[in-house]
Amino acid sequence: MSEILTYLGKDEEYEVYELFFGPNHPGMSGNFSYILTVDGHTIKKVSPDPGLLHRGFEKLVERRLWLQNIALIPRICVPEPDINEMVYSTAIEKLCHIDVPLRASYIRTIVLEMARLSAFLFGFGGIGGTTGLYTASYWSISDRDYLLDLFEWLTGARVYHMYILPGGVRRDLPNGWTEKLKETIDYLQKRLNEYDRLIYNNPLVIKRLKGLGKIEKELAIEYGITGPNLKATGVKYDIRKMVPYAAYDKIDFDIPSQNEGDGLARAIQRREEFQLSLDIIRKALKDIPDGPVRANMPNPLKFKVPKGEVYVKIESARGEHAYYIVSDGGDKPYRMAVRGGSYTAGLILAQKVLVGCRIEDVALWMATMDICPPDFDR
Amino acid sequence: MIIGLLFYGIILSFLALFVRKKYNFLRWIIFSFYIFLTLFLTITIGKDSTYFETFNLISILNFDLSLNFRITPLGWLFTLFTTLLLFLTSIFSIVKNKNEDAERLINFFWFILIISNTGLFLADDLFTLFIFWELIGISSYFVISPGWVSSFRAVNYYFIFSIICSFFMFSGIMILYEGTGTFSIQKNVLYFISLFENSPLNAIFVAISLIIGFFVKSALFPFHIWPAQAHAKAPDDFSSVLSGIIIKYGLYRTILFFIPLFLFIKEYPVNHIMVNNIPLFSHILAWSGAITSIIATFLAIESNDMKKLAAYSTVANMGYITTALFSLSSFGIAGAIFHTINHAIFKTAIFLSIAAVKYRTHETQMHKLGGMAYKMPVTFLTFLLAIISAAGIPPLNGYVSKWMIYQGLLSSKFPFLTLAIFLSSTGAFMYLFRALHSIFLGQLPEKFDNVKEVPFLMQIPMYILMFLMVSIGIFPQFVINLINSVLTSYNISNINIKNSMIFSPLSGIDSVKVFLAFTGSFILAFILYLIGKPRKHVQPLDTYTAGQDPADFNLTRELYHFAYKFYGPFEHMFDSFRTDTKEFYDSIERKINEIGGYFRDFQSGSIRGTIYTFMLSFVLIIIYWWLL
Amino acid sequence: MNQKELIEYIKNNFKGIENIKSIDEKQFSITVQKERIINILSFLKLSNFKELALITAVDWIKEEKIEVVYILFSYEYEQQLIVKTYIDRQEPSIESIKNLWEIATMYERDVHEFFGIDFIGNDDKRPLILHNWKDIPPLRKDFDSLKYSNTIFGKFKKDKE
Amino acid sequence: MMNNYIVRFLIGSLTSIILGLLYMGIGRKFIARIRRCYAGPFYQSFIDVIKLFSKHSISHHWIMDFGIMMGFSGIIATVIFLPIGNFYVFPDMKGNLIIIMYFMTIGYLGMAMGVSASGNPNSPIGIGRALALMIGYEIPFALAVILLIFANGSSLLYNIIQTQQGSIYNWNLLKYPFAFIGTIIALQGMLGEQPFDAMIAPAEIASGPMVELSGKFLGFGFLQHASQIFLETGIITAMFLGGGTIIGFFTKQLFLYLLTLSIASVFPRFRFEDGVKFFWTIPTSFVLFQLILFLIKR
Amino acid sequence: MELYSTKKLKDEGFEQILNFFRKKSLWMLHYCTGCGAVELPPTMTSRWDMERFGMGPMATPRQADLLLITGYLSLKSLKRVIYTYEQMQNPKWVIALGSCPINGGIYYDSYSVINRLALYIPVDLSIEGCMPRPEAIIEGFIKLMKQIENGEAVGYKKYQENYKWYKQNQDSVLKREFPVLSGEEK
Repeated sequence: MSEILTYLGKDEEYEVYELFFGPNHPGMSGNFSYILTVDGHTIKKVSPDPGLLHRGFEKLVERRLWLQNIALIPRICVPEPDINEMVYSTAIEKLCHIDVPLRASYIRTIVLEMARLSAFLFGFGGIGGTTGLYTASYWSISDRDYLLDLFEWLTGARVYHMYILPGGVRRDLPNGWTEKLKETIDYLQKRLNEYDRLIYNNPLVIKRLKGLGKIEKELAIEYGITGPNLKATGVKYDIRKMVPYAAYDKIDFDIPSQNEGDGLARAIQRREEFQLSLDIIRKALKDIPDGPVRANMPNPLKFKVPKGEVYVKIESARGEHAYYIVSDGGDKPYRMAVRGGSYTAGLILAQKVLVGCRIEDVALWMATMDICPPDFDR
Repeated sequence: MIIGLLFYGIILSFLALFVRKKYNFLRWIIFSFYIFLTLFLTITIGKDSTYFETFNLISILNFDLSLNFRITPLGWLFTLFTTLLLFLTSIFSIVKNKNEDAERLINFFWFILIISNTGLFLADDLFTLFIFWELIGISSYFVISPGWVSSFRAVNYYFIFSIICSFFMFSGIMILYEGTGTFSIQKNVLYFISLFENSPLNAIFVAISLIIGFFVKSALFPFHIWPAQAHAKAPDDFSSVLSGIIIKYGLYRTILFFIPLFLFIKEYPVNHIMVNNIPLFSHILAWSGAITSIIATFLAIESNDMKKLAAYSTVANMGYITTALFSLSSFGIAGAIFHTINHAIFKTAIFLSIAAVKYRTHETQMHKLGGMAYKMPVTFLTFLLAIISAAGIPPLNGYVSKWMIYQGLLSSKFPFLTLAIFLSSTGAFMYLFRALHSIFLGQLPEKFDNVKEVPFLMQIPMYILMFLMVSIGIFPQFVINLINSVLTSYNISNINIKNSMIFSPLSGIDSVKVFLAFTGSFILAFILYLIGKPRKHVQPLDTYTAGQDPADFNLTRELYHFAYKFYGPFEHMFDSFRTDTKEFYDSIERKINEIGGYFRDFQSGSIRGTIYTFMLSFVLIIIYWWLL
Repeated sequence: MNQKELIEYIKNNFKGIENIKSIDEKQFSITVQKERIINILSFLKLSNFKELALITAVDWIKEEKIEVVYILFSYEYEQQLIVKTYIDRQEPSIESIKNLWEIATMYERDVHEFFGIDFIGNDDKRPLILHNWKDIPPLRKDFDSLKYSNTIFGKFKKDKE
Repeated sequence: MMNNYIVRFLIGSLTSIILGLLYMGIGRKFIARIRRCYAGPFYQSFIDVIKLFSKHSISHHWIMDFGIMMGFSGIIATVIFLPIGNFYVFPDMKGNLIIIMYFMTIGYLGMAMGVSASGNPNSPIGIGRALALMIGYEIPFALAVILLIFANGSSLLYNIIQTQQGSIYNWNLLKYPFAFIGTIIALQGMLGEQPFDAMIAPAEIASGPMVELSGKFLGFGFLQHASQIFLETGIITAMFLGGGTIIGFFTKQLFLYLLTLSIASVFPRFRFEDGVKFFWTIPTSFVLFQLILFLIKR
Repeated sequence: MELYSTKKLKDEGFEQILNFFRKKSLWMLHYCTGCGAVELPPTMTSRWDMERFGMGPMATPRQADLLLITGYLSLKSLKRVIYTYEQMQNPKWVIALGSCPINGGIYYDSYSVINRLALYIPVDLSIEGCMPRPEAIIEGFIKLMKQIENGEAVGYKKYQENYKWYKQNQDSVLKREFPVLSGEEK
């Protein structure tokens, strides 16, 4: 239907021209492409060309053991890899009915929120980079490194952590790590004021973002938009609150939401969620109990998952990140389907919302929607 | 000699009527020859001669009706450049119209127009002026509308405006005649000046009736719409005449009447309202020029039809000229006259190159063109030099006159007029570049792969125009000396010029040095170019497509050319203003159609109907005169 | 409505459900006949299952069946619903639901590419992700990824430098 | 006589290029400090230019070569009319402001023509934006120029500088502060820095006009930008900061450039029509206010 | 099949002097081909500050000297990468980040990811690791700079020299006309 919506008449063909937006375009986040049919400065038609990051995860996981896959799946989503481990582990735990120790749940919560923070910081940088406010991206990306350092300390890797395993987490928190995390959280809290001054209170940023790619509540639900983008339209829905996982049901927090559904609302929503993540980490650090960090698990090589299927979703920085996992009782997953947070936004909603926008809005729209191509390329 | 020339011309034009359609080009060769003869004679007579000629038409009692011709510096200057440009256009037309199935009658009218041109500028009395003025009006009417319907509506605009113009002009002349009893321009101008002292009400009526013709002919606000309609629909080679020459007639007449008047008032400002040391009326006129230039600039930025764009550009230039002229400083007046000449040259160049493109592609919508420069380099160069000149960029001719206009405006302290000219001048750069890009650069559509450069005979005028633009830009002294003699004849202080160095009250420029600075820089650039590693030529579609292979997406060159709505969002800034203006003009158009409707009832044939309308109005004017 | 009531409600109001099963307290699955798929989905959409989260498929090679899975979600009941149907593996085809959810166009195109399922009514069968694919759809169970990779990318084992 | 001019010409053009590149390098270091990093050495821009000229390049048509050379020579030819400290290439035309304003456009025209001939739609989009912004910043700038010409009775920068000599209180900056503010904002647009960098906006149109420039053509673009920095800061230095001798002049230019960069580093970019609107409202009213004040006082 | 030429292709003479400037001003193409790109922003921005070495991201291949293959390359990307590489101007260099362009890495058995990049375009330097840390990336850059200074980074010359060989390899994966597994072998 979107094809019909953006159908171009024969007589218009002289008036339009095509513009390739990506893959090697500075405004494109990741390896992805929109082919824009433009009339003057206004976009008439958007055709996405995904698949440039396709690795065939859904096939590859079928060839590996249940636990081997832990090494593979973080690579599905690069800016925020922990969510994959979490979804996968949760799915296995649900299928096998494994109970995760409470301390492990809390650690998972902290790690996930840290990953969210780093994804949001990337998002700040995205708004900076696409609007020409490069200072913001320089700052936010270097601030993100404080979090990556903590990850490195905790897991041994900066980006792909492979830390959350079925049954718990790989290791306990090292000595002194918690204090350092608290310091970092306080530092980020302090920096948030600077970001407010630089980005969210900047009249020009507001001017650019206001009314950008406005999405109505109904349209968002119809198109399967989730996460901060949905909350920015006024639907107060958060998986962490409504279908809790990890230790979110034990932590008390409120979901922020906006009403406008435009670029500004989405940006502010992300800023609010940044604050929320800081708060959640603080609370989690306060409440974290002692105890084991991993349930007893069988030998990974002989580990089998009972027959069944489950759809597990968690709240990522881009929305609902979910796996549909089917097990035939064997030692390998029988089928795993990935539903990335920005699948619908990047591939389908873009065709509708970007029509009528301007060329300069595409990159900014992608930044405010936080579109991550690996999500839908898999 | 002038009368002989005119007679000879009339004979030739009748002869040309009998040339068979197959030998269409022969007709144009005759024209070119005739114009060349005029040019030759103009040059031989020389600007300083006190040449006078008279030809008695009728003489009843003591009422002499004769055609009088006199060479004045201004008239001579105008004759010179208009004839030169007509000559170039006619050479261009030889090939262009070879296969045109234009009516013989139209060629006849065109010829009449060419003859009248000389007559108009050399006329010594108001009667002669009016006769040739009307001849030009009627003949250009027939040339613009060579019988097909599409151009008919456009031409109606032009013609209705012409009628209004003639009506007022005639009544003005008659009032003056009543006072002086003679048609002599000099005497009438003096009378006109004294009329301002004696009976200001009458004088203002005369002034308005004379100036309205100027407003209409020179397309000043609020009459700035007709050129876009008429130019866009006129034959391509005639557009250049319309834009380069015909639009200047009003200006010529205005200089004739109003400059002496305003200079007089400026000198003896007793009993007159003065603003900034110039008469209020002059100030208003200067402002109307500024407003015209701004509005026309924005209209040009919006237009997508290349002929319309160039036509609006003409209007904008008329705006500058008016503003400069009525700033009444010597630099202003000299700049205005100089810019008139320059504008005629570069606008002819622009229209000829547009005509060349249209000759090969039959397309005037700019977004459907593109990449013509790769196929038509000479046309492209002409257009490029013309737009450099039009945008007033050194070192071509446009900048000298624009610089003089600025000196004039700034030295007589008109901040906002200067600003208006700055604004429209930058705007000129915007729309001219847009035309350059959309027509000549960017991607060449596949359907124009077989387009060739125009025939050599058509290139000749382009070469000459290029030469003129460059040489006037480097050595403006030759033209400025001619203008100085015009200034002398109006008792205005001359432009201080020493070789190529022009001194103004504010500063001075040496155009040779400006040219040398540019040449030197270009040589520097060229040396750097040679130092750098060699460049490789690549195919047009081998461009940055963000990594995508264009072949995968069936990308055609046509689909990779950005030309439509070039300044879209910028144009949208003026949306509310535009709708208001459009409504205003639509209502005027409805009114005109309504009035036209009455006359259509009066006579069924529409072209003839308008002519009868004209005659009727003529009678009405005479009655009006008697009543007065 | 909690899950139990919801299951009851669906059972009572829609005939032809083969199997309905709770997975956990927020999630349950329905299996229907292939022919009934549009009916059940439109019924569910009207019963507030407004979000179509995913369309995917599972290749049950032993049973010679392909399972098409529609994952829905309701913001009202906060329930995830997995709607399943089985189609023939040799000539897999099913009615398209692009008129129910516009986004299904892209999901169906995706599933068509990876499983070779023909969605009747969805004419957009242009390749979306894969480049110049000539083999059997890659997510079929009988497609051997390693062999494929070795054949095409591992041809030049020897280092030529 | 002729030799004399050639030497003067070379001094003028090379100074502008070298100093422009130097300012660029210093500017990059400066902006890096705002972004909490170091950036390369101050002579980085020189290395970049030499490297660019040592690279192979492509061209779609000879018009592209010609246009880009014309663009570069346009800017150099403009610099020739600028006072460099108290040095004038043409002693009889000491910085004619109107010539400078018009000569600048040939640089833009050449560049615009060259990149349009490359046939990439991104380039004309960028050029279109640049030209639209140009009509925006020309208004406040032209008003400031008109104001200064009225105040000095001359359109020569030389005379404008002369009246500012003596003490700092004679500077037009203090005499006409509002005009200075408006002009500084216009300078932001003239240099194409944020918030008015819509013409190159990499994230939107992949660096716009520069999209097809490679090797030496990009080198020309670099040199053109360098001279443009020198030229435009130079004009404003002469107009408002009292010109000065060589060292003073260059310091003031650098100060202006760094001021521009520090504004640029905390603002995102306007859409170009918003930029035009902004230029026509805020800076224009600043300068207009000053002009009216001046006219009333007179 | 055309043989791979191993002619000596070192830069000499005047080029050596120019290489000094080239190495100090490496402009990389802003193209994130894979997941390794996530470590590039830290490398570029304040913490590791790549600009110290005169490096910076560039918008289009025409302007860039350095093509970074940041990790695995899917077939679809490979086509774009080759197109981009051919649009870049000499001298140009390619750095492959991560293990995947060397032998497929973790995606060795994927039907979509190529295993060995050096078969399709000449790689001047590979930085191993999954993914390489910013320090490793910078180390790699410095190594490339040394190679350039010594005139050894001549991948682009190899490409010209062995264009047919490369083209054949590229075509064998990109332009196949038969199914790979059941189809006829070429």
